Amino acid sequence: MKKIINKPEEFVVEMLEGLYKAHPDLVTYTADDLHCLVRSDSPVQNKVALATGGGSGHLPVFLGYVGKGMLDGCAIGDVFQSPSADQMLEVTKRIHGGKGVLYIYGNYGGDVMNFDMATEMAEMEDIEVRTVLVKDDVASATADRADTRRGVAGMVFAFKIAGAKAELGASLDEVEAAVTKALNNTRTMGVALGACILPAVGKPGFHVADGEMELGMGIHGEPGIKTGPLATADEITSEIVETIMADMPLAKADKVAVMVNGLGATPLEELYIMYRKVDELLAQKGVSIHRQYIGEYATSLEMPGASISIMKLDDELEALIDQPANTPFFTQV
Amino acid sequence: MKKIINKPEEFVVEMLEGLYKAHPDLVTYTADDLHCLVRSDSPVQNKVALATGGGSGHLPVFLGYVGKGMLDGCAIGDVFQSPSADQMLEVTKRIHGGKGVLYIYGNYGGDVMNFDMATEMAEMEDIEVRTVLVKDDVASATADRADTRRGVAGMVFAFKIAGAKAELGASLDEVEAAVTKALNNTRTMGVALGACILPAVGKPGFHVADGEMELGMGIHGEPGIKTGPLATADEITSEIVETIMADMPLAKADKVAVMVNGLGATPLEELYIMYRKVDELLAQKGVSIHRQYIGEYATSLEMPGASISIMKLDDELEALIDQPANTPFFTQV
Amino acid sequence: MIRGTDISKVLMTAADSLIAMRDQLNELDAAMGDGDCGLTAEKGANGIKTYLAQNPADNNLGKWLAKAGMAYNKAAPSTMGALMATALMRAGKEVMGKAELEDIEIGKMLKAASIGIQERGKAKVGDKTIVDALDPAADAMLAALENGDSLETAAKAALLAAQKGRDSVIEIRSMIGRANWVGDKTKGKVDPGTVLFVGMLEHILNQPSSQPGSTLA
Amino acid sequence: MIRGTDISKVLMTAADSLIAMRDQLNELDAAMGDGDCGLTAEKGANGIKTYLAQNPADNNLGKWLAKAGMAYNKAAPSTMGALMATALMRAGKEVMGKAELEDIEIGKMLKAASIGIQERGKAKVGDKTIVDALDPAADAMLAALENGDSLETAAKAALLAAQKGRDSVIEIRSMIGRANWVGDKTKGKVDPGTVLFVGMLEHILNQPSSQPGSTLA
Ligand SMILES: Nc1ncnc2c1ncn2[C@@H]1O[C@H](COP(=O)(O)OP(=O)(O)O)[C@@H](O)[C@H]1O
Ligand SMILES: Nc1ncnc2c1ncn2[C@@H]1O[C@H](COP(=O)(O)OP(=O)(O)O)[C@@H](O)[C@H]1O
Ligand SMILES: [Mg+2]
Ligand SMILES: [Mg+2]
Ligand SMILES: [Mg+2]
Ligand SMILES: [Mg+2]
Repeated sequence: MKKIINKPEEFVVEMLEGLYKAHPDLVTYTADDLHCLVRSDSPVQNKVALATGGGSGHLPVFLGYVGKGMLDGCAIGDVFQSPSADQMLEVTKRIHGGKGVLYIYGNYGGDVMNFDMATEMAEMEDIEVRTVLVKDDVASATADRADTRRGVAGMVFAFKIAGAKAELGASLDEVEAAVTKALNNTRTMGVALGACILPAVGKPGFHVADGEMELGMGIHGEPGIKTGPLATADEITSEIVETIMADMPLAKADKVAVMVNGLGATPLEELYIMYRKVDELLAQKGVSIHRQYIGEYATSLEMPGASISIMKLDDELEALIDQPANTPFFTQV
Repeated sequence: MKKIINKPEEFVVEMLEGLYKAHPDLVTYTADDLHCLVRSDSPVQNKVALATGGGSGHLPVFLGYVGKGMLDGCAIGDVFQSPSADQMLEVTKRIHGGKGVLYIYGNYGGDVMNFDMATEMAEMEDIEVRTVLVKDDVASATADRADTRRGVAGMVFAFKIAGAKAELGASLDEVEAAVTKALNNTRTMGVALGACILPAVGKPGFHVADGEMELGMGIHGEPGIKTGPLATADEITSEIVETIMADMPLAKADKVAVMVNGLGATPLEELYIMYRKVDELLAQKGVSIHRQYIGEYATSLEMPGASISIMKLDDELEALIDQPANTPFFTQV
Repeated sequence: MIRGTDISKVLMTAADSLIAMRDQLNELDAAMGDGDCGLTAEKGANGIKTYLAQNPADNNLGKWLAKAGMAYNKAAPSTMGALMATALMRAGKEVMGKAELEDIEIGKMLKAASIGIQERGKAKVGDKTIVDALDPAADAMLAALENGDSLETAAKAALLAAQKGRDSVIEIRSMIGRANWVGDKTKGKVDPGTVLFVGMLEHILNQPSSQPGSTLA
Repeated sequence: MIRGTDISKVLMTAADSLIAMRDQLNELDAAMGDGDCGLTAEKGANGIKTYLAQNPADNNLGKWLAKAGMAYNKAAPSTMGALMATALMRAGKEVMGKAELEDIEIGKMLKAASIGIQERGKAKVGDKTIVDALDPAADAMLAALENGDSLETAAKAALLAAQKGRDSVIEIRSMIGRANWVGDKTKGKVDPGTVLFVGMLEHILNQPSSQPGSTLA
């Protein structure tokens, strides 16, 4: 196991201790529980509060996007495990600034059920809570079952859009509408070239044979749509972009935001090689890239692989994606 | 080979094509050679121009730090290979804004010789050139031979300090003095848990056995000071910090900047676990961390491992490290 | 009359059975999910055991059960943890304020738990989840108790229904949760949630463990 | 009198020998450096071959050689590329403006190349680099030519000196470059740069390849 850790069962807590020591000006925790992370200046009064949550092992997702212009709080689970409803409730109570709370998180059973429980409990405390589920992974279900798709890197677009909208003073309805539109316009697909190692397990929980790749594999190793010999960067990129565009047609003069996201072990150099091809493919269609994010935005520990997300922009989304943001892991000026 | 590439021999050129497509507002190239990267707005008149250069495979090092508040240009070599003197000269000519050019780069034979040749050629064109070599890796030579040490992640501190000083209008002498002081105050040491794969070779050029670690290994696989069974995060961090402090004593009330840098495959979570211990060790000594950088700042493709850099601050360095900067890979507000 | 100490004992036994099934559940989950079903079951079981040890059943069994559910969720918040918590909270709601229970109330609690799990997880019978074992078991138990059967007879009817339910979904495709993403490849595979529920019942009733598929023609 | 076509032929042969030694040099470099010495030698050799093919020697041998050096550096800019470029530029400087050369000038060129490499790389004799083969070779050649020996005799003296130089540093520790970081473990290992130079000379003179260490008592 090639890991720099102490006790596996302390992995998440020690990571969080390091995080709070590093960024005390930006984030803190509530309810005496390190897993309940909130903006240091929370509650921000008269702003719709935004919360997310999910398992650890995906940095900067989820907690890395808590900060000005993005989210207000995050409930943090064990590696690849949902946090508890209790923890979500504590975050919700602490960040509520009087204009309601919006939950934005990935469509995973455990997370959904816990957030639903938290919602019921928050409502008993007279906090209005809404939910927008991220379901951007086109590889996880066919279009007719799109509602069961997983949430992956596209959630960062959702955080960005919601954060900007809330920061501008919008109501809960308006923020919910903007992020819903953003997600309707967002598709992601990934490729894994290998597995990752859960600290508590010490060995990979799934396998991608050497020289093979798994197109569409999920960020916890959920099976993809195609296993086969490792293709070239151009072939992989083309297949991903085509799959996305078959699900969400793009037309001449459309504007998009693009994210080429590394899953953990894939060098930045390779992400730029992929981006080069994305740019070429979209240019061929007359689609222009208004803004691009290339780097590690949503990872799976040390998984080798990458994902590509495309968000179609209208005027509102374009203005929102351009707003500044400042979190421990995401700074846009 | 778990790599998302096309032809290995196109690796660097395609990476650069992606880069120029992604960041046209920030960077461009000169002399019709993609390997000669400069700020889009270069030459910046009446500012000391800062150049670096070195082999590819270390993103964001080197080229990622070209931008406002950091560097003006970078000559880019093949993977782990120096760029040519010619390319360095072209960058130098393009960025020179009338106040001289400072070369800041790592102490590797090929780079030094090529930069020296470039210096001779630049002087023939009446451009004043100075050089500051980065030699921050304490593990690469004992104190009595400190002059032969390698340059590793500490160079990012040098770029930051030099960039801020130049941006504030300092002279070539003043910038050279500031960055020289910064480097005298900077030490780095790393640990590798495995190798990386050169695209052209397709397999690791060196080995770290599974379950082993190599303390002090260089970013191209240069041997370290100790091979042994993989220790815990706390043990590794303690050994690195102690080695650094033996070479550069820190006293109560000293202020430092700290960088915990991932070499490629090590998850961000693990870097925070290390940072937690750095903070604890320095706090025990009464040393305070003024600013910290945790993430991937200087990598070796997909090498698993990390390095810790410490820069001792005085008032000038503290003010300079806090200045804003904005490059494709480094944004500080 | 059933007392809190009886229920506590049953819950202890149930928790022990989850811990005993850890590896089996992990293995089944690895084939069609993320391989952690046994791990989270064990965590939850330990959570509830700690709760039971520290909190003897009090005079309000409903509240005590709801709190047991929250303890399970805190210890193992993932899918099964949320479902178990909901089940215990809904079962508790059925008997809120009571210190002693009639047999029939056990049947009602089981059915309430099943409905709670279906509402929480949005899985219907036939989606290939724990619901496919739990819901027929609850119905069988309630019917038997309404029929005047003893608690033990009713429980055995419940077990038989649970085993049949588990086996009835082996050949179909999972429609929900992680297994849904595995898609058609789940056909012919046993759902870990159904095994968990059947195994728990078998252990509580001191019955031999049955093989998944054993009730099929 | 030596003409440009003669020099071009020698350089071609030298380049071919670098290509032939690729794997051997990589292997030696892997033991005490980064294992790319053969790769960069091959790249540089191909660069210079292309240059020679496209640029027949002209009447200014000095400038033509300097440009050959730049071609080598562009094709393989790392350590050895910078050293080779410097060597060719310094050798060229010796004969700037000339179209034909005397024998003695070959000796002077080799010594100028050696001094150039030492200035560029800041390595002295004894630091365990190519200098340890090149510098004694240059001295031996120059002495023989000054003594009136034929070019061939002088070149053979140079080769012997180069072989001895290569072998004399096997047991010592590398003091410069990547090998310096390997430290004491370089003791007993052969420096790839010395092998490169000796092998090149052997190939040019059509001599059998010698084993590193073969001149040692
Ligand atoms: N939405 C749901 N409703 C009811 N049961 C479900 C649901 N999703 C999954 N399950 C049950 O949970 C089991 C998996 O549990 P576990 O491995 O703990 O969850 P996770 O999917 O979070 O890893 C499945 O075998 C199935 O029986
Ligand atoms: N500073 C120097 N001066 C002279 N020769 C050197 C110097 N550094 C290295 N060398 C020679 O270069 C050889 C290594 O060449 P090469 O592998 O191409 O360089 P790199 O170190 O850039 O990988 C060494 O064997 C040594 O003979
Ligand atoms: Mg799970
Ligand atoms: Mg599971
Ligand atoms: Mg090299
Ligand atoms: Mg080498």
